[in-house]
Amino acid sequence: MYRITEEPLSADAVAQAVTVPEAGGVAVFLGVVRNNTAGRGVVALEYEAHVPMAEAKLKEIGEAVYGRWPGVRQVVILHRIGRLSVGEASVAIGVSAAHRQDAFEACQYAIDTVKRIVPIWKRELFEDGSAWVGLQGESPPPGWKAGDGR
Amino acid sequence: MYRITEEPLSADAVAQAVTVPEAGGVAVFLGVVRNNTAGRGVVALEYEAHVPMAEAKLKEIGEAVYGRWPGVRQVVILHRIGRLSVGEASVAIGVSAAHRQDAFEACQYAIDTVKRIVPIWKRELFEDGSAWVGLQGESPPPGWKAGDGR
Amino acid sequence: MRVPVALFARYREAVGRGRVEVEVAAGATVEDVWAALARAHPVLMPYRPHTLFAVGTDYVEADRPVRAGEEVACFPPVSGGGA
Amino acid sequence: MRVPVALFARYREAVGRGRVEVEVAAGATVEDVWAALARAHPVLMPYRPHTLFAVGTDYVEADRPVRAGEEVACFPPVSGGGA
Repeated sequence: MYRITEEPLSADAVAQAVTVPEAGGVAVFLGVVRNNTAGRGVVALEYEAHVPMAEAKLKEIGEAVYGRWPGVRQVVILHRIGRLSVGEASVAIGVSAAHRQDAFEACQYAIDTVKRIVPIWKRELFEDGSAWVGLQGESPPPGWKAGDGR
Repeated sequence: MYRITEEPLSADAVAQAVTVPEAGGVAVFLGVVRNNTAGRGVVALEYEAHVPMAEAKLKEIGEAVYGRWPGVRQVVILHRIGRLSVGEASVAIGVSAAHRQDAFEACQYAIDTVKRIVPIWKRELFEDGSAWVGLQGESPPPGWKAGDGR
Repeated sequence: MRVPVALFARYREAVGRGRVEVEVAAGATVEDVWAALARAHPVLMPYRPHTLFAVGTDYVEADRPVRAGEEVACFPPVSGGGA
Repeated sequence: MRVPVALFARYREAVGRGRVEVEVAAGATVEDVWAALARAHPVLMPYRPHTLFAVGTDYVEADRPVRAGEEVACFPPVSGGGA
């Protein structure tokens, strides 16, 4: 199950989805909206996705997990979009395996890879403004004017 | 929260218990009753604990986590005892941290240490019998009679 | 040929909508599509160094030719996933 | 002195109950308590090599003296935690 959704995520939903009779260990990761970024108070986050591409990438990640950890039984990766309050989960990953080491490793690989390749963007809403998160500045660099560049 | 309980465990219960506004990552581990051990069909498990000592050891593990991973915000370790069916969780661990790496590492340390030091024992109930799990044989060694030994 | 372009995050906001079309010559590459996009919406120009491109559900390099009927997506580095 | 002994898992089953008492001399160690226990319940004897001991909520070594009023727990290697 690999899905971009506007619905709230829960640990139970992913844990239950990956629990199968031959799996003895279930690792779950939840990415949760924090109340601050580098000390600046965060009120909420807004997530936006290239939905069809994001779901395709989630599926790729899941298939890579099955390939790298043959002991893994089930993988579920869900990512929420829209506006999320502090304490709500933006991403929920569940991995079950016969043995726990595989479940932990695969779950960690999955979240690391989600952050690296899945086309989702977040904007932080502060008490006094907002900013997209990422490598680029919040807006065109100071001094830049339309017509500059090539 | 460090508890030995006869009640069913859930991923949500531990995830919610460790979710705090300053934590961005929550790692959960569930140990689940498998339908087989080395290929022999398991019907259920029975867990027994030295309850006061087990709860003291769970607390020691939680305190060791806070000491080793200063980024960890909350730790919850619950272990169920009594009779559990296939697919039910015997142990549920939740760890929250500002950053996910700490949450994963600490959660893994916690379950590894639970298995090593907490006085809990399990017996596997098969379709055709039962056996305590552990280093010692299922019963006194073959040929042994009362009066042998010292 | 006319090529639909999908924009996300700050690119979408800068342009004011998430989908535009640009006109490029047959045989144009993704880079040519970007150039046409940036000419029509110069606010995007400074973003080029970190821009990612996709066609369909796959990332593509800027030198990939665009075929008729394909949509090109342009977006900033991703930032999903939480902590 | 009389020392209460708590038994768990296969030890409890082998003896038929989870709590017994043994009589040992003042100054006796945990090992002495085990010896008295095994004399009363020889079925336990072969388990000695892997036996763990605790007093209160802490593991103890076999050479630890037992004080009046303390309970000694004897049990096999632990096996909690699931997969």
